[in-house]
Amino acid sequence: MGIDFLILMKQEWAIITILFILLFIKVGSKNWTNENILTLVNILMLLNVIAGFFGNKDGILFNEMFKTNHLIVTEKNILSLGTFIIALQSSSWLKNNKHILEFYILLLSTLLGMFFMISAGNLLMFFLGLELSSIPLGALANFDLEKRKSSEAAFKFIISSAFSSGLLLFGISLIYGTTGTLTLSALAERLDGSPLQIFAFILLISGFGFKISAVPFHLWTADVYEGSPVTVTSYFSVISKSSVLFVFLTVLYTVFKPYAVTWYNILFILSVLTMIIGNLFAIRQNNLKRFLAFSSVAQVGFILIGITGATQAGSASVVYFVLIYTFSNLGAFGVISLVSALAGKENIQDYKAFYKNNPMLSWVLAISLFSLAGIPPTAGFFGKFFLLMAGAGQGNYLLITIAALNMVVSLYYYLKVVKAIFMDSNENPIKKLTIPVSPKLALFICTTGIVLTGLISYVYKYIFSVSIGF
Amino acid sequence: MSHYSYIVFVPLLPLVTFLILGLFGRKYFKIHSGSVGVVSLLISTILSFYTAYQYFFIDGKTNAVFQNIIALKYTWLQFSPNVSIDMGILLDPISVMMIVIVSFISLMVHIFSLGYMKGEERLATYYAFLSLFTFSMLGLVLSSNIFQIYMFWELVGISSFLLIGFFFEKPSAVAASKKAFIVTRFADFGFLVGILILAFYSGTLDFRRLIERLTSVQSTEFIQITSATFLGVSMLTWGLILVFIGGAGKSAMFPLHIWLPDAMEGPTPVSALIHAATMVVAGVYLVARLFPVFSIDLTALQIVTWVGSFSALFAAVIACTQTDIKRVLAFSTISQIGFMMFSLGVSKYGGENGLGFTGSMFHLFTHAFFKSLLFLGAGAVIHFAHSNDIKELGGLRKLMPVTHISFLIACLAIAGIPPFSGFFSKEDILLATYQSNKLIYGIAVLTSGLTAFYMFRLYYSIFWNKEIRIQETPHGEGTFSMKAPLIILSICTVLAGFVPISSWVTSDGAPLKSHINVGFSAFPVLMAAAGILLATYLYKTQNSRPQAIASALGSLYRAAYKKFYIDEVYLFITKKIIFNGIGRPAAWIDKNIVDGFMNLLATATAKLSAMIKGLQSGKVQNYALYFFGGIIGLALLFIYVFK
Amino acid sequence: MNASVIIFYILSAFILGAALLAVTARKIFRSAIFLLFTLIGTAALFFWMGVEFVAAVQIIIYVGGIVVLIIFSIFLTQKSGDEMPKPLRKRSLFSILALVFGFAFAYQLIYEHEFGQIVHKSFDVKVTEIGTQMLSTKEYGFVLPFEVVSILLLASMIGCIVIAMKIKPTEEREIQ
Amino acid sequence: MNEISITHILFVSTALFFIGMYGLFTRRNMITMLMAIELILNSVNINFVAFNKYLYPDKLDGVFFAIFVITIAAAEAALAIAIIINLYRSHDSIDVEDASELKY
Repeated sequence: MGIDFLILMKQEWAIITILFILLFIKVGSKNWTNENILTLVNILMLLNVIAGFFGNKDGILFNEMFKTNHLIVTEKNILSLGTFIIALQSSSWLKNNKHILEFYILLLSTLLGMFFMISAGNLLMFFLGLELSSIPLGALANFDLEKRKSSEAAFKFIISSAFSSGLLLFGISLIYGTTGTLTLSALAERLDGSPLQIFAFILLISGFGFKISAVPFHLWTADVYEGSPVTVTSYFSVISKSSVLFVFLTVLYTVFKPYAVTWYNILFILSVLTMIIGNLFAIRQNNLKRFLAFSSVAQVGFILIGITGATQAGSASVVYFVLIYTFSNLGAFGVISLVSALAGKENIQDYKAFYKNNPMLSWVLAISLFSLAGIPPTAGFFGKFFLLMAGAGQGNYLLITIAALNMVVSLYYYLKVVKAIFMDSNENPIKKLTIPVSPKLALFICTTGIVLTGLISYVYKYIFSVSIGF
Repeated sequence: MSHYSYIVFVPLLPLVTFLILGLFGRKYFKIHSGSVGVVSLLISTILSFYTAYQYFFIDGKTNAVFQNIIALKYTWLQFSPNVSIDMGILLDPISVMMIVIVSFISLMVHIFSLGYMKGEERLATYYAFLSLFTFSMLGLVLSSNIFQIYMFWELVGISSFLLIGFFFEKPSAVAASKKAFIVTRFADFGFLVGILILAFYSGTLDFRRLIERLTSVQSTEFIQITSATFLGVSMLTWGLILVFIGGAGKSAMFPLHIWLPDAMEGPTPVSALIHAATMVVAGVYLVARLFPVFSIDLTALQIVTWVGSFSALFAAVIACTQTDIKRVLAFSTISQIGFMMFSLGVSKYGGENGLGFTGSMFHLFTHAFFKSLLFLGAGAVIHFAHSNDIKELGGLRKLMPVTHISFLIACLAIAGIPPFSGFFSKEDILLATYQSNKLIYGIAVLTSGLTAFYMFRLYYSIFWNKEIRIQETPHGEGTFSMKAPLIILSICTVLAGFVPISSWVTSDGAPLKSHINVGFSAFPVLMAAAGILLATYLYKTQNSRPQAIASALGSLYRAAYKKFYIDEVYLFITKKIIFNGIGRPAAWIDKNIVDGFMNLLATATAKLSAMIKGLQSGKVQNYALYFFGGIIGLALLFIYVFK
Repeated sequence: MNASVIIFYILSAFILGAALLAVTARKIFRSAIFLLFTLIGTAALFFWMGVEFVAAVQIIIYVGGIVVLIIFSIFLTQKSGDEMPKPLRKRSLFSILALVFGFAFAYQLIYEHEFGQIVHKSFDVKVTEIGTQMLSTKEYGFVLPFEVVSILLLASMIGCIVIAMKIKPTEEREIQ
Repeated sequence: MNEISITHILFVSTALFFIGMYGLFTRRNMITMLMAIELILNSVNINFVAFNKYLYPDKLDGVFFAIFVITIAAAEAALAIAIIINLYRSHDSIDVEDASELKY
């Protein structure tokens, strides 16, 4: 305890501090304008991101309820960075919102939940972290209070999430019943492969599958993404999803090692289904948010391939891809959120000839989409290649072939959007948008990230050096 | 070999040009962006020539065998302890030959474009894209690592996408660029999976080590990859076939060739660059790069042979029916690439048996010159007459003398008439084919006859035949910058055949004696001559020719009549049999079946996605049911089935 | 068969019966009351198992909190006395099939699983002990989950306030 | 004190779990769906407590888990009800079939 207690949990402390500052502002003076609050939050988030890079240490606290190491810290840093970008992006939407403080309090408490979930060394902590990261999200999904779609999305999310946590809990209770422990490290030694345990394990996977929207547990995704405010959608699709992916990875690699064959096959099925269904639905979408929702479903299919690799390279490629995915998806969502907030348009048709008046935004969107499609020299290309390479390590070329074919299909629909932006004609294209400073900064960070993450080899090297595998 | 490190500037200069023109071109180099591009590429070209000089004449050889030289190596991404992705430069005879070709042809295209694209508003963008393309292509040929080659491979795809779609106001150009991109990407997936297979079994991505491990029969890697099978075919064969699919996509081999004719929508100099000398031979280059591995796997080699020879014949037949200049040239490109492919396919590794390899590379070399000459000539014609339909063209020989002569030279070269360059390279190919497979040899000779026929059909239709009226244009035949490349390339086309490629570029690095066998070469040359004669007969003039003959021969009316009769027979044979009987159906198949299949894939995907839309019914309780169903399904599967 | 066993079966029957009625009753108010019965029954079951504290928590939070909340919300959104719409036939059919199968499957797995020997150890859960452990940082201490849950409650409270708070009439007019 | 096999208690909890699921799948009123979820969570609690008491009485893991689940159920229900009330304002109905505009 003592100083360790502060250092090991520094990221959690940072978030809690920000939460309390915001609470005090809420309870205290009324003199804060929205702009001041936005600036303050952005500065605090930036400090949080920067602080995340210093003084990292491995360790265990609270009788294995909380554990941390360099990989976990890196993962948390990725999440912090993503949240920071989202905070920057949300300004044009939140500028005139009365509940701006509440928005950030909810956002940060979900982030805190994710941190605890990633650090959990115990199924109870994992479950609480998961709930903390999903229940307030329901409120966030409903943040466009007067919109019909927003409340429908929130309802769908909260009900599905409750349902999935019910199943997850049932799974956890059965695991507890068959092994007698909730501590992850002890659990690994007591798994015996009885049918009931496999059933419990599958229930557990369905809980993960729900959060990362793997088919067939993904059906809520598109509806919720479409209905929620764009900022929240990007949070859903990037931060919330990545955090669960990180935990999924760790849990499979460390705790469920004895079940390696079982989960390899499960992931194989899930990833094939996820890629195919995600792509098929993405093709027919007109709403860009919905389009990105399905495309992000398809991306998860690729990530699952990386997870099947089950080596150090596998976990490194997943974390690396998530980092790249964060930049690319947030870049795309950033543009969409600006256009949605300033011009009120979200359909692909509205983006025809977007290039004419908004060349910079068009390029950012195009680069982001290229990166999502995995076209070099954007970072997405490296990310996808590494995922496939990690997956190929298992020698399952059927999976790789399906994945590569799906990449071609996905290319088709990403290009469709790019074509609309640059090449289609439109009589009244979207007017020239004046972009406030902070979203501009966010887009700049994303674009730089997309270009540089692939080219600077240090990033991958570092992630590889802290990764785990077996 | 640090004294080769300057070579990094060969690809780097175009990249810098791209960045400069891309970022500042529109503001600062509005008019001069062309000169910027030309100058930087000129330096690059000089460096490549210097490299070639140094490599071939000074220190490339050890014990009379050309060595692979790693000029530069930088470990870039360490994927896992064993596998790393390097950025490196590999010098060996083929890569040195390729940088010379690529930079030189690109330079010619840059210069030609100065005139051709004059007045274009987005000139800076155009030159930026050209530079990007040149950079990617140079990077591709210099790659020392299979991942690196894949990366540049994709970059080539993107930059060609940008170039083909340059006139994005034209819907057809947009559609063509998208088609090119998606079809080649479709092929690239094969390449990607192939890379993963080869890399997984050989445990490396580095070309030298990969070839080393997969060709030594005793190595564990080799035993593993040949003993592992999928659907009864060894993983080595699978890997190579998949890599070949990637190559076939870029090189427009049947049935992945459908993008190439459409891709003629781009500016004509771009066609010259992309479709003559650089991007389309990337596939050939890839197979050549991995040739030592290919040569020990006969199944893969057979596939290369048959795909190559079929494409060669098929495209030649279609070319006879086309009326768009650029489309004829496009199909002729497919046909010639087919030659290079099957020549690789019939070759073996090392010594005299490697003649096919050498022939293929030689043909690649000569083809680059005469095909870019043809394309640039076609560009000049289109620029001058504002039409690319041969039915609307004719009699341009007096109006465009430079273009006329250069086009003629190129046609003679592609037809394989000595002493033009095409003759020598085709000679090697035919000889190699004759030694290994008589059937392929037959196809090859037939194809070369057809080639001569359709090329001269094109030539006569443009420059002879009927006289058309052209409004006197102020720029005349073209600016000096347009004529100069034509002249230079014509000279190259004449001389390229005498370059002793066979003593430089061979499968194993050891020089090969080339020998012209007059007896052997007589038949193909005659075949080509027959094709030319037939074309002369049919297309040189519109109607006047038979009459002129009749009057010249005076009383020999019967002879004239007979001539007429033979003419009819010829016409019957060509029009009815070749055109309607073979060419049209082939073109139809090409358009409706092969193309249709690709379209079908697209519509089927769309249909399928419409069919399953019910899954996403919007009703949250249904979602929960599916969720539950998924769990039960997985549980049943893993508790009872896979247990 | 002793009294304890009989009590268990009676309790089980009561819980399941009330639960079935809670999910099938056509009047929403009745449904809520049956839910209340189920929850009380569960509390009684906890009591029977000797974990009084959980039973008490169950009664306080569920019965005193959640059910009251649910009944309030019913008043807010429903005219009392109306029958609820019937479930869609197709969906209930599929649900019943899936769930009966799922239940048989799951229970069969549970039934066949060999749980360890039942440990006849006194299982005395004192409130003081729970209190100590809940706030202990030592071994078997649950202070961290406790804090996390408190943040969760805070966050969901804020969320509820933001969402459910009625928009002022002036603003509402602007929106319409 | 008893001869009840643990599987009997698990029968109750599993049955309760699936009854809850039935309610969730078929009820059209959102509030009743929420009730069904409470049933599901309840059944899990029975599991935890029973396992703890009969199989692993050394530690209080299961009991604590049950307590936390109850807390979470409260938070979840509160938020869900807030969302339902908000939805009621815009839709004038809490029939789940009416909230299916987002689809395909």
